[in-house]
Amino acid sequence: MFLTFLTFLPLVGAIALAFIPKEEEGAIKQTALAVAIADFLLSLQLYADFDTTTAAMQFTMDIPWITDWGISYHVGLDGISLLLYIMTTMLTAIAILASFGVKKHVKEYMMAMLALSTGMLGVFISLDFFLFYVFWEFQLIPMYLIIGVWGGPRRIYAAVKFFIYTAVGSLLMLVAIIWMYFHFHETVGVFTTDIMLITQQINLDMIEQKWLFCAFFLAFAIKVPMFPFHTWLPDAHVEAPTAGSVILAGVLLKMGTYGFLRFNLPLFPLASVEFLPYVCGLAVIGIVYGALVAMMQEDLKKLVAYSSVSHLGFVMLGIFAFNHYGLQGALLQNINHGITSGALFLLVGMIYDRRHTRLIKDFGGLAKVIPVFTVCFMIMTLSSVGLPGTNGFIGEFLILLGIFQNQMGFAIVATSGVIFAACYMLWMFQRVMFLEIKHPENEKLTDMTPRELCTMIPLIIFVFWIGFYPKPFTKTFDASIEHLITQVEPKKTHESPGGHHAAVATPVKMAKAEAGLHETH
Amino acid sequence: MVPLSHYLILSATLFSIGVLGVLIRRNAIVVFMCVEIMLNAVNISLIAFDRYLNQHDGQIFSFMVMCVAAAEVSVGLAIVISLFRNKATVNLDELNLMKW
Amino acid sequence: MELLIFYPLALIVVVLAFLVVFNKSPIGSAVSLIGMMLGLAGVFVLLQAHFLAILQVIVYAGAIMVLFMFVIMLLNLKGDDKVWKVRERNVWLSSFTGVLMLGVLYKFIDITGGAEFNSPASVPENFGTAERVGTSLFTDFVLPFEVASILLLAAMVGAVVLAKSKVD
Amino acid sequence: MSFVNLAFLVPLFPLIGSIINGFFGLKIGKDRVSWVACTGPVLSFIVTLVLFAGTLFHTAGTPYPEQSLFTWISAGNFHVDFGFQIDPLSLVMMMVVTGVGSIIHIYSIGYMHEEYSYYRYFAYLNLFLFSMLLLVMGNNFLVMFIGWEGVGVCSYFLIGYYFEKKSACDAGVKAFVVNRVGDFAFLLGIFGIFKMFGTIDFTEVMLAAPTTLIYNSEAATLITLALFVGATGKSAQIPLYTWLPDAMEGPTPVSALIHAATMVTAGVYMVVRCSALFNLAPLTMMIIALVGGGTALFAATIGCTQWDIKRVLAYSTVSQIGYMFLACGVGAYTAAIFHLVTHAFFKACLFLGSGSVIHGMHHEQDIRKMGGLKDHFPITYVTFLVSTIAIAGIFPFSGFFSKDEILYHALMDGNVIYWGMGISGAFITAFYMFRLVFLTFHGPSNVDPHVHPHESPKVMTLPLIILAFLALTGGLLGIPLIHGWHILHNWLEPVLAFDLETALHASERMLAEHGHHTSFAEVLHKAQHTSHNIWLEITLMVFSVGVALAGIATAWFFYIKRPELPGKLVKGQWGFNLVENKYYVDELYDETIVKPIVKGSDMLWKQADVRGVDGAVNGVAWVISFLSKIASSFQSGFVRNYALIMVVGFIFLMIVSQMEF
Repeated sequence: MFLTFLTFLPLVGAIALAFIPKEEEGAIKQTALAVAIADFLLSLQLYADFDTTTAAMQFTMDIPWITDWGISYHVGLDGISLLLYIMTTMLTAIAILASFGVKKHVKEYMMAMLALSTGMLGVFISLDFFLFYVFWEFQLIPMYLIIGVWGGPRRIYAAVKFFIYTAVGSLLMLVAIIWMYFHFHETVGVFTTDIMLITQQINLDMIEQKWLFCAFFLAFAIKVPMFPFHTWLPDAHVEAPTAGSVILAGVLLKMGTYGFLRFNLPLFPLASVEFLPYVCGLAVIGIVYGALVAMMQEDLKKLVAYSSVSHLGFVMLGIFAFNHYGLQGALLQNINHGITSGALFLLVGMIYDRRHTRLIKDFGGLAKVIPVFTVCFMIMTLSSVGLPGTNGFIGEFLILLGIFQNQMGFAIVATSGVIFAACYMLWMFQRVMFLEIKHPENEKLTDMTPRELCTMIPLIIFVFWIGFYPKPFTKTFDASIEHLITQVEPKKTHESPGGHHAAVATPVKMAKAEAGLHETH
Repeated sequence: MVPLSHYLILSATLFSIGVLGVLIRRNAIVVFMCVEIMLNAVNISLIAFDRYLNQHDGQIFSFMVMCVAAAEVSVGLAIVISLFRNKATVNLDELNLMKW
Repeated sequence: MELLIFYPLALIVVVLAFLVVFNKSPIGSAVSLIGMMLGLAGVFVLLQAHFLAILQVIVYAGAIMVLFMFVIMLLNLKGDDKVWKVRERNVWLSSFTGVLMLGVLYKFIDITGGAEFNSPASVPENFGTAERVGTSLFTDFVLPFEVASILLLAAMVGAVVLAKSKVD
Repeated sequence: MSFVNLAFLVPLFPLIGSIINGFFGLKIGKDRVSWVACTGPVLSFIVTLVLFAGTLFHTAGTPYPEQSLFTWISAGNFHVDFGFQIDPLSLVMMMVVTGVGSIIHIYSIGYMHEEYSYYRYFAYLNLFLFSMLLLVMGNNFLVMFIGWEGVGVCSYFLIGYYFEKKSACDAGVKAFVVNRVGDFAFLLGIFGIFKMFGTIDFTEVMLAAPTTLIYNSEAATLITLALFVGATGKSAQIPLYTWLPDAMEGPTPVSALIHAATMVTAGVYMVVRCSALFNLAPLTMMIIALVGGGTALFAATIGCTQWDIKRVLAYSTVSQIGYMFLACGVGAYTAAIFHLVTHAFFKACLFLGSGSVIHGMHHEQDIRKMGGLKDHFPITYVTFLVSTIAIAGIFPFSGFFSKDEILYHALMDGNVIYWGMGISGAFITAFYMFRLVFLTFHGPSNVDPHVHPHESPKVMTLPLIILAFLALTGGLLGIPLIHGWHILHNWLEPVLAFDLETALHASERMLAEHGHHTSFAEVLHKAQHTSHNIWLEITLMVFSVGVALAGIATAWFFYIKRPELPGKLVKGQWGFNLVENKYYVDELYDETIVKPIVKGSDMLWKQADVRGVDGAVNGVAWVISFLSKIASSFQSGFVRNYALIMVVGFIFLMIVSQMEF
């Protein structure tokens, strides 16, 4: 019950905002912020009484909704979606706080943000195909409005492109859901769209699994943006307002990876194993391609957008490593990317608000003028580059460790992505922050206002907290990862090479003979 | 006895002429006349079948066709008149308000 | 023997129909249409549908054609119809379609032209008379009759409204 | 075991110092900033001494104490805790880092005095010490990796300290990226180790090495090679050394601390720490020795042609580290550490000496504009001279002992080629170091008039004196010939002991399991028979001192007796131009790696992304709009067209209805 309340609180807030007259923008902003912060603080309660030992769904609630089709309002959280849920509420609060600078249609803006928040939260908690699809499409609309109305010059093109890209992807998914719905009825005999039930009882042979996997893959690959489907991301980011970019980068991209974890892996294990090399190949291309292209961008936001393509390439690699380290790294990298790229977009938004330009060549030598901003920007750049001691490193290390165990070739190419990440981030940082001031306008830049600072402080705390002590975050994943591996593992046709670390009692885990390394060559 | 096929051939010919007239002529009035020809052609075949199958449905049906024809002509000509009053032309090519 | 009557009649009807289509002045085509209508009435008589033949003469040749003549007079269309200068592409296309239509219809006809239709069924005495048509009209086809009346009413109202108000 | 709990204090003090300076630097004024900055390293040095004393009474045989603060990452069977390892090797490094670090901190109070963002410099310097200590004290590969990259970032900050200068920023980025290339290989090494051993804790890995890795197997070679490439990235060896000379853009104390004493030696420390792994991979050892010797010779030749005082010292650092890797390559790890320690002393002294010269000459670094500064910088001159003699390897000085030991082992354990490279490197080192001394301090003073050089203040000369003293007496740590007097060897023995015999037998057993029986008897035989005769060692010593003196003599002859000779001799020689332009290595890297990547990614973006993928997406949109344009043409507004379409449709239907499917 508490979970549903939490999910729909922002929507209620949005509706409440409707009653406030348009003129009192101050009141609108305060209430929106209050609702978002309340939602975040309450969601911490979820973390408090989350039981990390079981992989079963918690805080569940299951009411029959459309009975004659077997559709029920079934919601719940588990290790995979808990932290994503809390991160969504946090980023919404930060985004709303960061969007106090919005001038036109403030009321509609705040309502769109809150409605978007409910949409996103709904996606993470829904355990019913129908409900999932409703939320999946619902969260598109506010995002489309945010980009389309409050965006930059080419916002219409970007918003339409974003909307159609995602919608087309999800249509195929809908077809797959419906097919499964009827297939489930034939084989098991009962009409239901409950994800948990279907995951346990459905039995699909290899060909069916392959087709369904491809359908779901397309929908989530567009959302993740994996390599060939990523072109909507730079446009959407460049045109979206700051808060829109933060939410887009922080949460919307995670729905793709969440989808893989919730649907593709458990439902179609044989196909997942079968398509492993192709997906890893695409992910690795995404990493290197994203990094290389990011190097040459003139627009700051586009650069960060392409870096997101690269980071999420890592996450996909982690997911398809099929071992504990890879998956844990992927889940952690999900959170890290939300924090780091969210913060980077906030920072870019700040200098955009002051200079109304995002082109790197318009900046230079800001370090002397705005020192506090420089420190925050440097921390976030290093976190994005994956410096040990920051959150980026833990996620990337675990992912690369995981993928190295069974797909050595991909690991080597992916690790090279680390070098490119350093190149483009630091080169960008140098052109923006260091060197002498070329444009006179840069001298008069004001440093970060207290409001902007307190959007950044929680993110910086998280960067170092996850960097040095990730335990409280990773312990929520363990049970769900074990459960997920058992779902994918036993049905595997061939034993994954290299996975022979018998957890021997002796302190030294004896990996029998170096044949292991031979095999993977 | 005149075999049925003759009547049908006559009806088909008339119908084709009517269609031809509708497609070629650009004068609204003449187009209406051609439509009338088509309707009459239909009547022939209706009654021919009626006669050969010894039923009376065909005749009732052609009776109905006549009603429709009458209604159609009256409304059609009313339209043509109002169009003429408005645009002083009956030439169909100039009446392309419906262009997308 | 009836064939002797049927062939000239059919010929006249077809020629008049052609005249309607390819006549320069609307008046000419109107008159030839009237002739065609009367020809058709003859054909109906041949088919022993007497009531309908008369109806044809009264309704078609009489009422509708009078309406046509009236409208032509009203709009005093001289024969300025530029039918012959119509775009070449269009004429050839339309005539080709017309011929195509004819071919298709003849195809249909020889399908239905089977042997069983050659000898017409014997027809009771009062086949085409008003009394038989009237009885069937008011027994089996009452509903269509009423609907036809509503249709005519609607047409009348439509015509009056259209012709009255100035369409701007 | 109680003293180990103090271990976390050593890195903690510099961290606190850097945080205080970093956030409150401007507010608390320069003096307090310098106090806060210097107390950090000094306190760490004291705690290190306490730990050193504690380990002295360590009972042999028992494993060295480890302090683990908390479990850092745990995923499945991968457990990493954030812990420190206090054993002789890490203690030696800690003492060098904190000792030389504190001296350099004191020195930089004087050197950086008039800088505006004084606090930022000290914040980064303390942060550097913190990461270096993490690197040295970490008890598993991951904590070492934090220090490893932390040190890279701090060097990026410090090189780019004068961030107005484009050359400084470029040098910073270059340093970080090249280090990152090394870290890429280091990461792969760590993954390989975890794949083979299932753990990345030093003690566990080193203990399990002989019974897991098969001698000279592909796995062992690959892992150790990856680790070594990581080390070359950090310690600026042949392939990845180009960043070090450019790193001279940073302030001089930074060069002294980072690019002489501590950071660049991290690679050597890592190789020595994983000596158990490297001993099992003879192929990698050979590569290390070759790369080390090659770099020593290669960098030394470039050193002869440089005119910037700091660049000469930078190339000399690259060359000296080449010696250390040469030592590791032949298995003489103690010699490598010994040379590391002595090198830290005299190279730091040289850099600080050059710093005081530059400071005195108001940031003039080109030795062509110096000369005859002997009387202007009395203390700097003496200390500089002492260190130069030490680095040249003349008898009583520390350089002689450490370099000679490396040369001896290179000949005995390695082969003549290694020794040849080493000895010729020694000759060239002596030549260019004394060339530097003669050009700056002796000879005609071509200092331009309005610069009047003055001796640096006490706070700068005192560290110089201490370091010169250490350079002089450093040799006592490893007196050769007399058995048992090699203090460092006895101190490091428990850590570096490696029983080759059991390792070979274990490998044979493992290979037997896999069916192919090989015997490593001959490898064992070769390793054991090297006898240790005194006379050969003495002759080698005499010979190396002779070579050093010859180097000094040629330098004296070229730059004091006949100063015009060098200019005339090498005027048009293409060989000289080649060497002077640093063998065009930088340009080579630019052309073969940097430019293709830049051009490639630009092409990738413009063509593949904008035209390719985006093109496809917009293409689909265009096709649909094109089709709709055709469809809309039917809506021509002419009634006749509609009629025509209807009739055609009707005919089509009739035809279709007749077709028999």
